[in-house]
Amino acid sequence: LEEGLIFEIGRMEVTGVDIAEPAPFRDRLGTQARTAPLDLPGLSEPEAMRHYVRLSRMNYGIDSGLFPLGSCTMKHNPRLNEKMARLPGFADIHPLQPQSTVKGALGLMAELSRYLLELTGMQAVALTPKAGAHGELCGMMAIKAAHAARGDGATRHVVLVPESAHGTNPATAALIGYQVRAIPARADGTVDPEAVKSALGPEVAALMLTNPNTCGLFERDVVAIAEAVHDAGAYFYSDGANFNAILGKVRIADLGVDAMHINLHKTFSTPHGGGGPGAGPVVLSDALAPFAPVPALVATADGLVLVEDEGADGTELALGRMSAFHGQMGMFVRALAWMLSHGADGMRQASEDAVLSANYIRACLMDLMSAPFAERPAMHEALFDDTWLAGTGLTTLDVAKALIDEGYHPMTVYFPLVVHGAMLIEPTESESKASLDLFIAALRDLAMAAKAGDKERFLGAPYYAPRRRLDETRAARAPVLRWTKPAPVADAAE
Amino acid sequence: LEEGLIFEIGRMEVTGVDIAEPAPFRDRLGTQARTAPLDLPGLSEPEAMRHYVRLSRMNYGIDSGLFPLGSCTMKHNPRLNEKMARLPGFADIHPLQPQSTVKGALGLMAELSRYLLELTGMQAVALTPKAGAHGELCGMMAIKAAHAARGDGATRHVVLVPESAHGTNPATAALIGYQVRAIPARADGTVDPEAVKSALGPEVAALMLTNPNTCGLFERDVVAIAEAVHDAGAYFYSDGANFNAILGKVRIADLGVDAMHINLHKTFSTPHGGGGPGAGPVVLSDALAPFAPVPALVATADGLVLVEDEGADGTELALGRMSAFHGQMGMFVRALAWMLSHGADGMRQASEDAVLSANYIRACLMDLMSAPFAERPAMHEALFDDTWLAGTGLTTLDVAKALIDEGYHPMTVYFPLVVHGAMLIEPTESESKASLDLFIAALRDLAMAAKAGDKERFLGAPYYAPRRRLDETRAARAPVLRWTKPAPVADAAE
Amino acid sequence: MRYLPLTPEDRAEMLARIGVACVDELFADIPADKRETALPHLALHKSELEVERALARLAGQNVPAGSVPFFVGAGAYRHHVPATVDHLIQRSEFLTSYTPYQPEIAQGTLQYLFEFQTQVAELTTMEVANASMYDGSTAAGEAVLMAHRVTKRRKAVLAGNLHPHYRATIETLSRYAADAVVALPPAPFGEEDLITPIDDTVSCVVVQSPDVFGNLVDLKPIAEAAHKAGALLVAVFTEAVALGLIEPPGAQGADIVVGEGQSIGNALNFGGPYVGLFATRQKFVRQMPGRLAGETVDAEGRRGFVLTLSTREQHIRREKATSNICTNSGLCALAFTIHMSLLGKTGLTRLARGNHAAACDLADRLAAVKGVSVINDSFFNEFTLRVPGSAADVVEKLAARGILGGVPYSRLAPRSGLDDLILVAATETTTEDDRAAYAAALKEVL
Amino acid sequence: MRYLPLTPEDRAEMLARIGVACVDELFADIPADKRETALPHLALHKSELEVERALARLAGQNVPAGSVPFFVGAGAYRHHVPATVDHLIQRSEFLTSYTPYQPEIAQGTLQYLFEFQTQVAELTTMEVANASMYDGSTAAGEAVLMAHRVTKRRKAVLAGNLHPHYRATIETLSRYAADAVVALPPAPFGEEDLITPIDDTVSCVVVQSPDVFGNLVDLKPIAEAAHKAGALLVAVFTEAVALGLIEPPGAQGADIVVGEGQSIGNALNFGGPYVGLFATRQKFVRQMPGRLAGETVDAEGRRGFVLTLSTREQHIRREKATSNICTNSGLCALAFTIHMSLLGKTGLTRLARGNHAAACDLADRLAAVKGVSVINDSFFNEFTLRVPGSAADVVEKLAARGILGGVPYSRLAPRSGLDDLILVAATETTTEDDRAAYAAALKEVL
Repeated sequence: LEEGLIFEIGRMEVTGVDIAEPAPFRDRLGTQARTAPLDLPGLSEPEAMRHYVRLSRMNYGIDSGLFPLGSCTMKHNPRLNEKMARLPGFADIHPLQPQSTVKGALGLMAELSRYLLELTGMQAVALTPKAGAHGELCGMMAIKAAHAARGDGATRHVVLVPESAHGTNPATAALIGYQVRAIPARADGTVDPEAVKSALGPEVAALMLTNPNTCGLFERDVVAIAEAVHDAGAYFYSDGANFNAILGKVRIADLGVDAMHINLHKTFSTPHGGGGPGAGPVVLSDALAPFAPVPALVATADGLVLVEDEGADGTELALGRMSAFHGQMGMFVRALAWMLSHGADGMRQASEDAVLSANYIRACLMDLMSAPFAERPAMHEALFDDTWLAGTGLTTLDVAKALIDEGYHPMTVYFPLVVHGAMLIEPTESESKASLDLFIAALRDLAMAAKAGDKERFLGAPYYAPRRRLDETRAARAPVLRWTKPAPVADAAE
Repeated sequence: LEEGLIFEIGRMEVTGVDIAEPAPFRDRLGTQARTAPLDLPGLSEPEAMRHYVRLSRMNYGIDSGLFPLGSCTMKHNPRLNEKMARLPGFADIHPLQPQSTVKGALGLMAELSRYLLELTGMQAVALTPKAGAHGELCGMMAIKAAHAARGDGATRHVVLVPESAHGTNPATAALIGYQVRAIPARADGTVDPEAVKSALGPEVAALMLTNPNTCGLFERDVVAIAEAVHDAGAYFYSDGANFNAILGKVRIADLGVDAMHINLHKTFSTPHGGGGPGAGPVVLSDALAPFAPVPALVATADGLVLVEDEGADGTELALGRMSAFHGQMGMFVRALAWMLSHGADGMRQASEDAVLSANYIRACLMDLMSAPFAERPAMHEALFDDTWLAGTGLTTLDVAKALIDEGYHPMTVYFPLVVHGAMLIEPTESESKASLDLFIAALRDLAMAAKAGDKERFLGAPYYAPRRRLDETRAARAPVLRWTKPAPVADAAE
Repeated sequence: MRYLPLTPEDRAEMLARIGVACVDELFADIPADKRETALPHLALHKSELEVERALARLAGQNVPAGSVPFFVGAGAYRHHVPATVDHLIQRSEFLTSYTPYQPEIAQGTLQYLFEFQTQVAELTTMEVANASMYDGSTAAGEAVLMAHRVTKRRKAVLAGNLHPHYRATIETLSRYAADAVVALPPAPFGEEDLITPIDDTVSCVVVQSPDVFGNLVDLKPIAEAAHKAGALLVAVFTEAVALGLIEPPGAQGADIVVGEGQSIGNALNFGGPYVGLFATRQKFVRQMPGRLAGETVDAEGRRGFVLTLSTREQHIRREKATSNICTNSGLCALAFTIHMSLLGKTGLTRLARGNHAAACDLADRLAAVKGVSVINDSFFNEFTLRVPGSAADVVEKLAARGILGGVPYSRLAPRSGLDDLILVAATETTTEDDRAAYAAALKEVL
Repeated sequence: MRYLPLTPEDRAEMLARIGVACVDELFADIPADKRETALPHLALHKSELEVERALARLAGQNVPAGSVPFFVGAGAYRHHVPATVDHLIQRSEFLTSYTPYQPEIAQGTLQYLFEFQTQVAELTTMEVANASMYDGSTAAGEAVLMAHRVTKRRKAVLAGNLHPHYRATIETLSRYAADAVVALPPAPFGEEDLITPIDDTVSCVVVQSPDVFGNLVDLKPIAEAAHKAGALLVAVFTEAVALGLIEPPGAQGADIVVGEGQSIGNALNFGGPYVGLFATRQKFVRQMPGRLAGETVDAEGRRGFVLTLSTREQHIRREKATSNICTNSGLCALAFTIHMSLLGKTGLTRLARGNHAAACDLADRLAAVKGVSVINDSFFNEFTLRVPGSAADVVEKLAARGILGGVPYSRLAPRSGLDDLILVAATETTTEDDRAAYAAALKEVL
């Protein structure tokens, strides 16, 4: 299973696209005609087809098998959604066509917004953010804008973030100048309202909290926490990464949330695509709604209008613009197709099945593997630590790599940071019981092998993948980030 | 790489399709409501996706690598053609809609016909045959009808077929009651006009000849053969399986052909699809044109009309109907897309490249492997026999299976029957020189290993495929042609 | 040319290696006076965009079924096919693979064919099925030939209510094979007597249910009569979805069951490609035409699948083969089996019930139009409408109003004298609005 | 529900294994008074057919670019994308895979990202590129932040002819990060003075070429001035195809190059998803945002690829990361790299020339309309038309005539006072007929 790079197999004079040379004409390039070399080899169409098909076969996807990646929610990607996103009425329209020619697109955005607001109970939604972290940025900007409008923007420079948070939370806060103050977890894996209270003060702008949290638990004191945050004059930002557990089970507005981003590519199954694209709409409370960015969708007597100008009526407080154009339309179509397909009943059922499956996995493995915080029901993820590996000489990473040889993608490892050697398993609602049982059997077999001292099975793993373990240190020490033409080989006679 | 059968992983109560139950209504099934059991398990959509993706990964296709299957012409399948065939204006029209609502479909059939007639120089084309063998049947029926119309149908009951012919040729002739008389090949691998002449007689209805023939050679005496056939009052049927070698290089009408089927799935790249669907339009000479089957496309003053009725004006001599409806429209679209894309220049170039590549392979291998008939240029296939394996204890089949381990689909083996242990290699025009060179290197390496006595590499091959060699005898001795519920396992206590 | 990887330099190097000066030397065996140097009436190569434009222009001159109220059946049916099906059949490893003669690297194809065979056998309640034929009509032709082989007789009796295209296909094949055919006249209005023509010279009687007019036929008495005379019952269907709701031929004594599989998993495609289903009893398996996938084990004892009983086939048996079929309908069979796996018993039953409900509703609405009657006592998703005057005219007038209202029987059988009958189908893809629009338009055009 | 494999029986067994009586016990940590029991305003689940109908109805209310003469650009461009591209990105193993954190089973993704990085670096003539950003505008924002990190200064100068959306995106980000921005006024009619604002407090100057009006900008003098002051040149482009024909920013001294990659391999999609390109000099690589694929070897010494330098990233570095970006544009980058591989130098150059030819032809035709002028001295495939009166009105009137004629600059910058300018793009997808129709319609509406 070896496949050369396109720079090795392609050739400068080959192209896989037939384009006629235009008739001679006077160019308008002025002084700017390209003189720099352009070393881009081409592939004929058959060569390109084979190259990418072969590359794809070195990958693992949801369609290959269970993808138990905690906190990342890799669920079934319906092909109906791909088909819908490709309708010319969605895929072949330009963001700057006259709005009179895109009424259906605006209608779709409005319907998506309605679904998101119904599911969260919130007041407004900003559709433009392009991924979860971009949504966090949008939400935190809204909070900063709200403080500024209120006049305490200068003094509130701290954001509280639990230790178990995703890395994007502190990174986002820091990006817009906030100082991050960590909140420790209590023994049961959730946030202690008292810890929040003691961390709050007039310098605190917001709390960022993931709920269900990254230990897979619902923050059962979330209402008290939200009250404390609000009492201290701060806002409550919720990280929506784990929204999949609670669709139709609780409305986050009822928990006191002021802003939450929603990863359409997690909860609503727009495909991860090897790292994106995602989409991160942000729902906002009454308090933050006026600060939503432009463009904003507004219902008028003449129908839906997309207000693109920050200076327009009704957008005086807008936080600004997150990016060019109006957001990830392709993802909106897919997400809405998913929601229409599931309906109110199916979405609740999906969350229930996701939670049920995670608890089932935990119940079936906790005699062999150590599950912290197991006194509480898990939500849609089952968390294990590496206590059970004590004395085996093996690490969480070894278990993950050995799981590859069993035909699975590894679970999320070493996250959350609050437990040692974390293994976070999220089966999602997309697995049959038979599939879960096979996965459980594979992990039980590995656990028994680990305890029986079969170190070789782990330390050399994976044995049956397109590659064995890769040397990451070498990659980082002297980074090779692009192909370069090999130096000519010296003549043998020299 | 194991995947259960749907009957093992599916369940009766599961379905991957949401269909609402209709409101109660009075049924009109009379006495015919189903009472028989219906043991068809269902799969949810995620399960189905995974099942078929996993199955697909046990297959080899053109997109996986070079597919050197002589006589089968496995070339690149452009995805443009798939896209075009799925336009609702082609895929979502019914064969029995009013003809006024399918003018574009008739236009497409007319344009396809025009291309086929230009490429062959023939007078008429019957589009309905559904595959090559079905086209042969159509062509031979036309010949039989012509003889009947001429009054010598009763006496002419023999069809001449060279020994090197495809199995479909004698099978087709026999299907409609002809007796098959074999013509031996001469030493150079082609048919001797003298042999044809001596086999001809008043009882002979037709000669069926593949040209270029299955040894990969152009029948250089074809004109003399055709004359002899015609002189004897018989017709000349040409098997178009190898048409790919001569597109734009010679018009078969100029060679005296009366009928030839064209495998759209070989020459014009409609995908083989694991065994079909194909399409086998038949071009006919002046002499046979009146006997073409219905439906027939006719240009009238009011535009194109599809004459579906054998009794209609102008179809009095029609041979009848080959099948329901009008032929393989999906394949017509793909084939025309291929022809438009290549154009006159590209089609000629494609044939030249196919022939060039086959000769290149032969030139690069004939020092190690034995190539019969190599005094003549090959057409688009390079033929080898097993002389070079003498003394190695290995067979052609062993070489084929060892080639799997090199990452290739085997070549066609043991066909044509006229050389011993035949290996027929057809690279097509879709391979780059680099790809050809790698393939040649792999075969050279195998040839040297065979001669060096490394029998194990061959006899156990394939080692690196989803399955090792399969027991075909067992399959045929007590055929298991469907899944059946396993008998309940006897209780362990018994 | 985007599809041709060789460059002029490559070609020059290859010619040099072969030892010829130019490519035309490789075509030296073509008689010099016959060689062609150009294709003057064909255009030069086109870009993708140009090809798309040319073909889209043609496609745009057709009226797609999905764009109008649509009620055309008569052997091809419009159903909703899940997006998953079309996605999966386009997987490179399915789409671009060959007939699975090399089983070690074709287990994907072989396993789905084995699954397909099982599904077809189960759906028809027969013992075995093959790995597909071209379509229903050619499968019917093959069934008659097979019955001749089994019974060693050469005369087939065809029901009058067999789809006229199927009848013509069988007749054509039989005529050239010099076999006898007794084709009964169509009998839309009452039960047909299929018993009387059966005698001990008859190899088989070919009956369709639902028949071309949509009637459901009780096959049991016909099977009994056939068997008594040593003949076989060949049962035909053109709408596979019907078998989710009606008694399957296998439960009524059929010996060979053939049908069109298009309506599960496959688009209308203006008539092709489709997929022929072919099932029979275990004891006849060596007389079957077409490919068969069978279970076996590999050198390591693992379950695997191969093409088997190939001594029936033309590439082994040549003129002694059971059929000349080679390329068949692999990819369409894949679409069928994927759709069927998604449906399962539960989905298929619901789908069939939804179809039947839609057809019953439509029949009621149309029968309420003055001057019009539904001639059927029973039907599944298609029935026959009797209209005053010319059915062909009515259908054309409906089309002019944007409604594709069915098939005039006279189009299928021009000289039958049955010029006032329209075959009308309603599937789950019709809406209540569509059906109401049909009734309203029908009232207008009469 | 077709997407949910568990049956009621499965659920009961699983609950029993867990040891709870009903699924709601698993939600016990949700405060009882906050639990929701239904979603009363949302419909129940729908079949595929119903979902298709609902979405097709919405899609049908839009005017697709392909259905009319189409000349809209201003940051997103309509090109013909080969069918191969969309087929390949839908391969399950690409579409449904995750960020390649497990390199042993993600070599497909990692290798194409490495190839993508190389292509972007080559196209821009820079040394290194990352594995994609969300889009061009957010990449521009990240570029400014990176320039601040590199220079340890916090003030950016933005050219007046930067796309107003890009400017707004940078301004928003800078405002919340408390960084200074000097945004110059738009200068459509003459050369802009970008030298004077540069002093030793400036971290970078951000210049777009072709600029928002379509003008090609000589970056060399600006780069020189910036470097002299210790600042960086951030070069922006919104039309990647232009780089096939115009001098790349890397050859003119740019330190960071960011651009929109949509126009290669990706559809218009009403604005997203797109793919941001980001390239810089090797020496700045540790200050780059986003993912990087790097070459290494595996335990058996075989070449392989991994994500590397991840200590720049949020999941490792948290609040000290170079950016908060996580999910980016993997699949859009794949579409870009496949299309680019098909094009190669030869195809890209021809494509770019075809675009330029179409735009030159259109400019000539429109400039011939009375009262209209083309303001550009130079351009690639987009130029600016000056019309009498309101550009917005003209564009609306053209739309009413079925021609999507471009973007009024006033829509992008409502208070700029530049209300008579239309940005007009012509790509290879326009035909001569389209361009003639535009000129004719323009004459009519003025």
